[in-house]
Amino acid sequence: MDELIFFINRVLISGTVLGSIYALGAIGITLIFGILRFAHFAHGDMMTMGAFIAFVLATALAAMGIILPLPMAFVVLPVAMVLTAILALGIDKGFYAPLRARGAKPVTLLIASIGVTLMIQGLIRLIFGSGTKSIYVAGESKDIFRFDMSWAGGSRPINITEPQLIMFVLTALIVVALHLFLTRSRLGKAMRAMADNADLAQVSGINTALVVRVTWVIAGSLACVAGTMLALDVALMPDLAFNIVLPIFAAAIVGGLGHAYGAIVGGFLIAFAETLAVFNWTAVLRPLNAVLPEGMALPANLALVPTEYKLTVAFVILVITLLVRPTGIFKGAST
Amino acid sequence: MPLIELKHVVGGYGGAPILNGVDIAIEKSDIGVIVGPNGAGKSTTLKAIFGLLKVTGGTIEFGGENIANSLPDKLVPKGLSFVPQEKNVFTSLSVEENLEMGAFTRSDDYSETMEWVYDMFPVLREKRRQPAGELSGGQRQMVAMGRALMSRPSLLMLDEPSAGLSPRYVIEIFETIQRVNQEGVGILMVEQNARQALAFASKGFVLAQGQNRFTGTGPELIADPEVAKSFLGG
Amino acid sequence: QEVKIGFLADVTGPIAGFAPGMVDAGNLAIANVNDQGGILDGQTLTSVLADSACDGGAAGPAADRLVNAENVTAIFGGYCSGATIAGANGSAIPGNVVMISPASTAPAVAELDDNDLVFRDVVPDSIQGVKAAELLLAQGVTEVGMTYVNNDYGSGLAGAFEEAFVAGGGTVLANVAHEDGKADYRPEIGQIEAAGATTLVIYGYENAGGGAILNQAVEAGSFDLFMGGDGMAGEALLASRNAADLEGMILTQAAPAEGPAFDALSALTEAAGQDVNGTYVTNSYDAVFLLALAIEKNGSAEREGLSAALREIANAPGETILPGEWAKAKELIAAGTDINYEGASGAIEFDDVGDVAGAINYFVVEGGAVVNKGLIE
Amino acid sequence: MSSDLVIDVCNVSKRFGGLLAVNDCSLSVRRGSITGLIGPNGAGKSTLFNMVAGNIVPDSGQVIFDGQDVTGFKPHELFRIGMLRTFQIAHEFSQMTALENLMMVPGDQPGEHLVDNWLRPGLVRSRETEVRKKALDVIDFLKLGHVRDELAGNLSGGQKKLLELGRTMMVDAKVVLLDEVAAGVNKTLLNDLAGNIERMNRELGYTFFVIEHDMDLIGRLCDPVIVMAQGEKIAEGPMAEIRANPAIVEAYFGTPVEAA
Amino acid sequence: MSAASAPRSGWDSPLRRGLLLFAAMFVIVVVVGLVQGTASILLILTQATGFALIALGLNIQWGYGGLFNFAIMGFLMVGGASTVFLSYPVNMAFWESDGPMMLGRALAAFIVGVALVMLARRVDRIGIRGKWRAAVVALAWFAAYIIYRTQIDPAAAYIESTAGFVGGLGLHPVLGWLFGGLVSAVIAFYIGRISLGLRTDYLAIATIGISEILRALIKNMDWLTRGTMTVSPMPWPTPLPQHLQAAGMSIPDSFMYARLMFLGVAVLILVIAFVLVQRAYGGPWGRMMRAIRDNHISAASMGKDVTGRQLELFVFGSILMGIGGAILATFTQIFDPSGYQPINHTFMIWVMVIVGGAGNNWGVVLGAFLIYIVWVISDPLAQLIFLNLSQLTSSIGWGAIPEIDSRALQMRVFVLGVVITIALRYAPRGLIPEVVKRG
Ligand SMILES: Nc1ncnc2c1ncn2[C@@H]1O[C@H](COP(=O)(O)OP(=O)(O)OP(=O)(O)O)[C@@H](O)[C@H]1O
Ligand SMILES: Nc1ncnc2c1ncn2[C@@H]1O[C@H](COP(=O)(O)OP(=O)(O)OP(=O)(O)O)[C@@H](O)[C@H]1O
Ligand SMILES: [Mg+2]
Ligand SMILES: [Mg+2]
Repeated sequence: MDELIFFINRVLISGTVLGSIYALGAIGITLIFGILRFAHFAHGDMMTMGAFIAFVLATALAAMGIILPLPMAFVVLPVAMVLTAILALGIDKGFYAPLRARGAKPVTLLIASIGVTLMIQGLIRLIFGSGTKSIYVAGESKDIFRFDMSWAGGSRPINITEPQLIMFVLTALIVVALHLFLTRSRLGKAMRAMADNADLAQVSGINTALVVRVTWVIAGSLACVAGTMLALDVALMPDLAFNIVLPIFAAAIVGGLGHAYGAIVGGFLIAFAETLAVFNWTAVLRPLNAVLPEGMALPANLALVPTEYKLTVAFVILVITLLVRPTGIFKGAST
Repeated sequence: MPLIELKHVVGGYGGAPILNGVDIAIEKSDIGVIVGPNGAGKSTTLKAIFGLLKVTGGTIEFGGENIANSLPDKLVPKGLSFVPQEKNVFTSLSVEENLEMGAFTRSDDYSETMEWVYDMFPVLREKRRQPAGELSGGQRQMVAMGRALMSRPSLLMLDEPSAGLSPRYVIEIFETIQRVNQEGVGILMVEQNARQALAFASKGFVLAQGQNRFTGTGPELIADPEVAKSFLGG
Repeated sequence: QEVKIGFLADVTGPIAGFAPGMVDAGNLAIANVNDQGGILDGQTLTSVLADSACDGGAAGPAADRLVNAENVTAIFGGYCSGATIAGANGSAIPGNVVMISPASTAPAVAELDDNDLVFRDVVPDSIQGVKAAELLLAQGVTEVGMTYVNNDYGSGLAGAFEEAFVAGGGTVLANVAHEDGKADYRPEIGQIEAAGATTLVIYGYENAGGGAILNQAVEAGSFDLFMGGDGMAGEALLASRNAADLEGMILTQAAPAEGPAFDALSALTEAAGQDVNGTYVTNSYDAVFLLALAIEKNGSAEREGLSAALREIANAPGETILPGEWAKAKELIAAGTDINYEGASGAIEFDDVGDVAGAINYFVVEGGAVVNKGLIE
Repeated sequence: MSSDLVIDVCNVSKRFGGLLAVNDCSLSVRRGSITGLIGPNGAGKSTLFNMVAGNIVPDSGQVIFDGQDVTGFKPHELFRIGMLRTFQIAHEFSQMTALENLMMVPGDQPGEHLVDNWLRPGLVRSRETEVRKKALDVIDFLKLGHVRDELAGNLSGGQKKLLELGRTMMVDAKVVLLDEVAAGVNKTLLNDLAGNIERMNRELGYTFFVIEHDMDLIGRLCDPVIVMAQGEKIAEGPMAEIRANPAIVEAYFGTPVEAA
Repeated sequence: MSAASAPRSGWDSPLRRGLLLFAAMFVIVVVVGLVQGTASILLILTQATGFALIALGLNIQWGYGGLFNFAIMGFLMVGGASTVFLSYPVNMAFWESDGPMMLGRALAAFIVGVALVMLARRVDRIGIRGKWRAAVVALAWFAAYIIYRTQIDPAAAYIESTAGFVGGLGLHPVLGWLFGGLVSAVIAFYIGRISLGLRTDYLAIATIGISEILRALIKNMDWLTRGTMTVSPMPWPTPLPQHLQAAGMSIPDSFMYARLMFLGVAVLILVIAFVLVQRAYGGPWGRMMRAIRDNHISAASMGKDVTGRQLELFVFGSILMGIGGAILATFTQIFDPSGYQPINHTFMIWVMVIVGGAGNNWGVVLGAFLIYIVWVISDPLAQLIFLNLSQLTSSIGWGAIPEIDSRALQMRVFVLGVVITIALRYAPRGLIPEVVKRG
């Protein structure tokens, strides 16, 4: 039983947490790619920016003496999302829109987004310094729920933290909401239409500028959610999401660029693959030691890949996916 | 007063002008056809009307108002619609969603219009749930036209609607265009299948090097030996 | 008139998280010098900062600016070993400039062909790891899981620890490298858990991967004892964590971290609003103070002779000088008395290759505070 | 008499997802002929061309070119043994000028090898002059002189088609596959083109394999004409014979066409 | 006809624009030289030359071929590691130990593994096809991986504990550079074989992934590269300042002449590469490459071997990257795998190429020098600006900016970002854009 609990703690829960973060980030990347046709490299830093905005708001609320049962950063999330979305719109207007207007190639936009990455990182470090912070303000602490499993014969509990629970629920809600928006609402359909054929969308009288704005609003606010959740789960630092932007891209591509659902599937796929690749199978197979003959005991570490190479797992999957099914799991948008 | 009137339109893509004074006038009951050699500026004329390139001279009046250099999302609600020559359907959207996109600028209930379009193209009703990318060339052309009609335009512009279609579809498409026209929609189209198109055109315009060469009814132009020789292939 | 000390600091890049604290500590030493009468005959000591970005390629131009453009007398830095070595080879050694690194723990630094110009006042990894292993064994812990940050600091410490621990009869059940800056370390922790370890040794940085691992290990709830190196020690350890979760955690750090020298610096940092327990803060202060003393001793802002002067003021015998005691030191030097600087990071006696030996202290988290338990015997 | 057949397609099939685009289709093209290929939209004509020209590998069946089994050959390998094609949707090099679009076609240019550019510049230059002269001739013939230095991406739809055709004139190919060159080309110019195709066929011995919806053009140029529908060949013969077949007329022409 | 063929003048004339920009850059170099001293500017120029070579490599791949190579960092590391292997002094401790033999066994295991995979791929000959064949191949890969690891793991552990690492061969550094190019070429060949079939943006992400994999390998193969322990000092091809000093030269002069000599060698290599690249690009080879970049389907039908040619480009460009990486590592005298970051070693190169003008070799060289110099002087510049800003804030009573030094340096990153976005905004096709060949 302990082996099962271990598996749940180490694979199911860990994988879901990481998958939710990847998925939320990848949705934004995939939408921007589908509609604006470029790989938005600054997305990771948009996530970080969102987390810092939530941090500032939470600190401000806490300073006013407001105490709530939920983490403050989560409570202020709606406002933080709005602010991040506004900043995302500003970034587009300031840096990407002029390039698009001049018919720049996608790679030029990609490089511009690297410029934006550097600017955001510089500014965040400038304002907040480069150290790690806790997003739990005013003496809040992370609640850890330990589900006792002794009734099932387990000696260890199943562990889950409050932000993780919030994150699962939030991710599920967002996925459903996004699905409904894209398939039911007129604007959502217009987004898909524009992703399909921007010129024709314009000719049809679709307000393409509006669609672009909506895209940034969605991408920006989801980035804020992802960043804040990540900060709640781990810690708040200036390179919070920059370090995971590559796996997020991998998730978006594995899912099929331009596909919102693909991004979600890709996110979970990459997350679980990473988790499983470095998972030590001895932990669940240890009962076998009882049946195995003497001298053939399982080695202490039966992981497929040493942890130093964990990051590469996402990329190996990516490369294999690209070779076997180049358009991703869902058929990706074509350029 | 004509439905649309181009007076000496000059325009281009940023360099030297491609259009050097084009005059076109269409009534609501008209089917206007523009013909001319390759590179004459026919497609450019349609794009100029639809605000897709910069008009630097002349006027484009639609319903008495100068619409030169307005963008499509302003023009569509005014009653203009455009079917480009290629890539004219949203391939990943279903037929019905394609039609909805045509009605994007409308805020009223458009289900009646959709019925009207389905009545005009019954095949589309059968395939309403299918992605448009899976349709044959002719069916796609119908989707494209249906999408353009969803905004209930008073003027429908088509760029080479028959190009690449097999003879049977060419006939069908031309019949459809006439039918749409009878429903009270003015038509302005560019065609290289000139003889067939001019045969039912109430207005014909021959363009060369960005200028009008000949203007008349369709049958008049076909009958003109000079037009026939230089532009209709003898 | 000014005497310049170059700060070759990895302010951007992978260790941007704690480099600023080190720069500040260095600047505090400079402020102390200037507040107490300045250097040489009333000149001001100033710092010139250059960013080496924790990268040999970036350290080259940065060090060169200090050596050739700013004409500094000596260099404090670099922090990352790669930056230190590149700066030393490219500019400092050929330019005859003394460098003291407060943080480069890689063995390669000792191997530099440096004309006795490159020093460090940080205890090499080997000693701390060995002492930590002995401490655990003495407490009856014989099985541990371990994770280290995958750089020269972490792998050096972990290697020394493992060797000593195994030699003393212990078992390292799992030894897992981690990269800084990742979002999630649960797989790494899982590997260690799976090996059956209930004691977790973390050789990383509190404000980077090491801290995140500690948090997630606490969440996992399967360890009953934690141990960390100097990278984990510091006020911040408890600032953002629930002390009850860490009850009993052991931290090792180069001695003294107590005693008069440490207290002297504590008072100074407190007054300046800095954290004496920050990563390499004591080493940084000491390094700059040492350079100032050496310049004073050398009697001019020249580079020539500085390394010999440095050995004289740092190594015994001599009258003891503590952090901040500039005026006193100045007087003694003027009087021709030999002095011996005792740093907050240790006694600081440079050996042949310019390294310091050091004793190791340990600390335990007890009742919500970090309690100093003194030297590891 | 296989040596008489320059293209021999045996039982090829191609499936796209659920759709059988080409279904066990066999047909052949005689050396020196201008063979027409007609059929309703979506009949699988372009797909068949793609398989012959190596752009798509057939799921099953074989393509024989000039007596050699070329199934699975890459397009550039087929080009080298004398097969040339045009695309239904013009595939110009949009960021290169019209002239460059033509100059890049000939395959035997020493300058296309890295080392020759470095070591034998003289040879490269002299060949380059020849290629350029030829390209200018073709441009003049197609009446594209005024857009010679324009980026091909900025040409009008018809001009791109002409450029597509022009590329086939840059080299001496055994077989030229034309996929709807006439669509969008002005009829007057088309007459000249047709004349030229006839001339190349007669005087230079080119074989043409032509997909076309313009019945006047097919009627003027092609013999025999092959009819495809739903991925299969359903008829072959001279145009007059095809026109007399009521089933084809119903399916393809819709209404009887007036005599050309 | 459009403006494209209208006569060009002033800012629009590529030639005049290029000359102006190069003149401006010359002025910047002189000013930096005056402010920071000759020795410093020589050092900056030498490193910039290395980067220019790398940027030229990327220009071949992206500017000519439209290939999104984001594995530049990987090739720089490969170049650096290769030159370590060839030119670092011989490590006798390794050669006298069992290490070579154990490595030999690992090599044998590797070959066995390769053979196993090759055999597995042929099982269709004995009637195992489709999914089953794929399964057998996957199994063979797995077995090969296990076999190799059973040999390499102990060998690595042994070497690391006895000799540290394998050391070098002690050959001349220039040979090391060429070897860096060669190894890069081989690796590029295989990367290209695997991934060049991918569509553009996919290729970008795949190559980012591959470079991360390369980095993880080089950083963790301590037995070969010393991993995080770094290798130094790397020998120079020309005398070091110390050598000149030993011969009696003054310290400032020794810096200047030593760097001048190194710069000379580096510039020579850059010039050779530039001439070769420029000549090829101007000829039919370049035209063919542009055609492939533009529309590869059409190019294939016009007889161009698209995959072969793209592989050629990829390898050619990667050679320059490998050599450039080797030169940089040699110049800084240290090979430090931890120092390689995608931002500094991949994206910065892209910035150089895009800002300079993809497809234009002059533009790319200009971009490399410009961006590198901006990057270097952004350090003191940011501090200067901040110091003044801080004085301003304290003079108006807001107090000085806290942690000013280190915060100012964060602005370096910001400054680079600003330069990129501004340059792109006002010259989206680069400072000296690709010239369309007319006439
Ligand atoms: N790449 C593809 N993927 C999926 N379906 C395809 C693809 N290419 C063609 N098809 C389908 O295969 C069928 C045959 O297409 P093909 O282009 O060969 O027709 P065609 O005879 O050339 O028609 P047209 O005269 O309209 O050009 C069509 O139904 C088309 O939608
Ligand atoms: N985007 C563009 N930029 C610059 N010039 C263009 C552009 N599009 C078209 N042109 C030029 O404008 C001229 C007219 O083009 P247009 O597309 O209007 O011709 P057309 O009459 O529709 O011809 P066709 O029958 O061949 O389609 C051509 O010479 C073409 O080269
Ligand atoms: Mg046109
Ligand atoms: Mg076709």
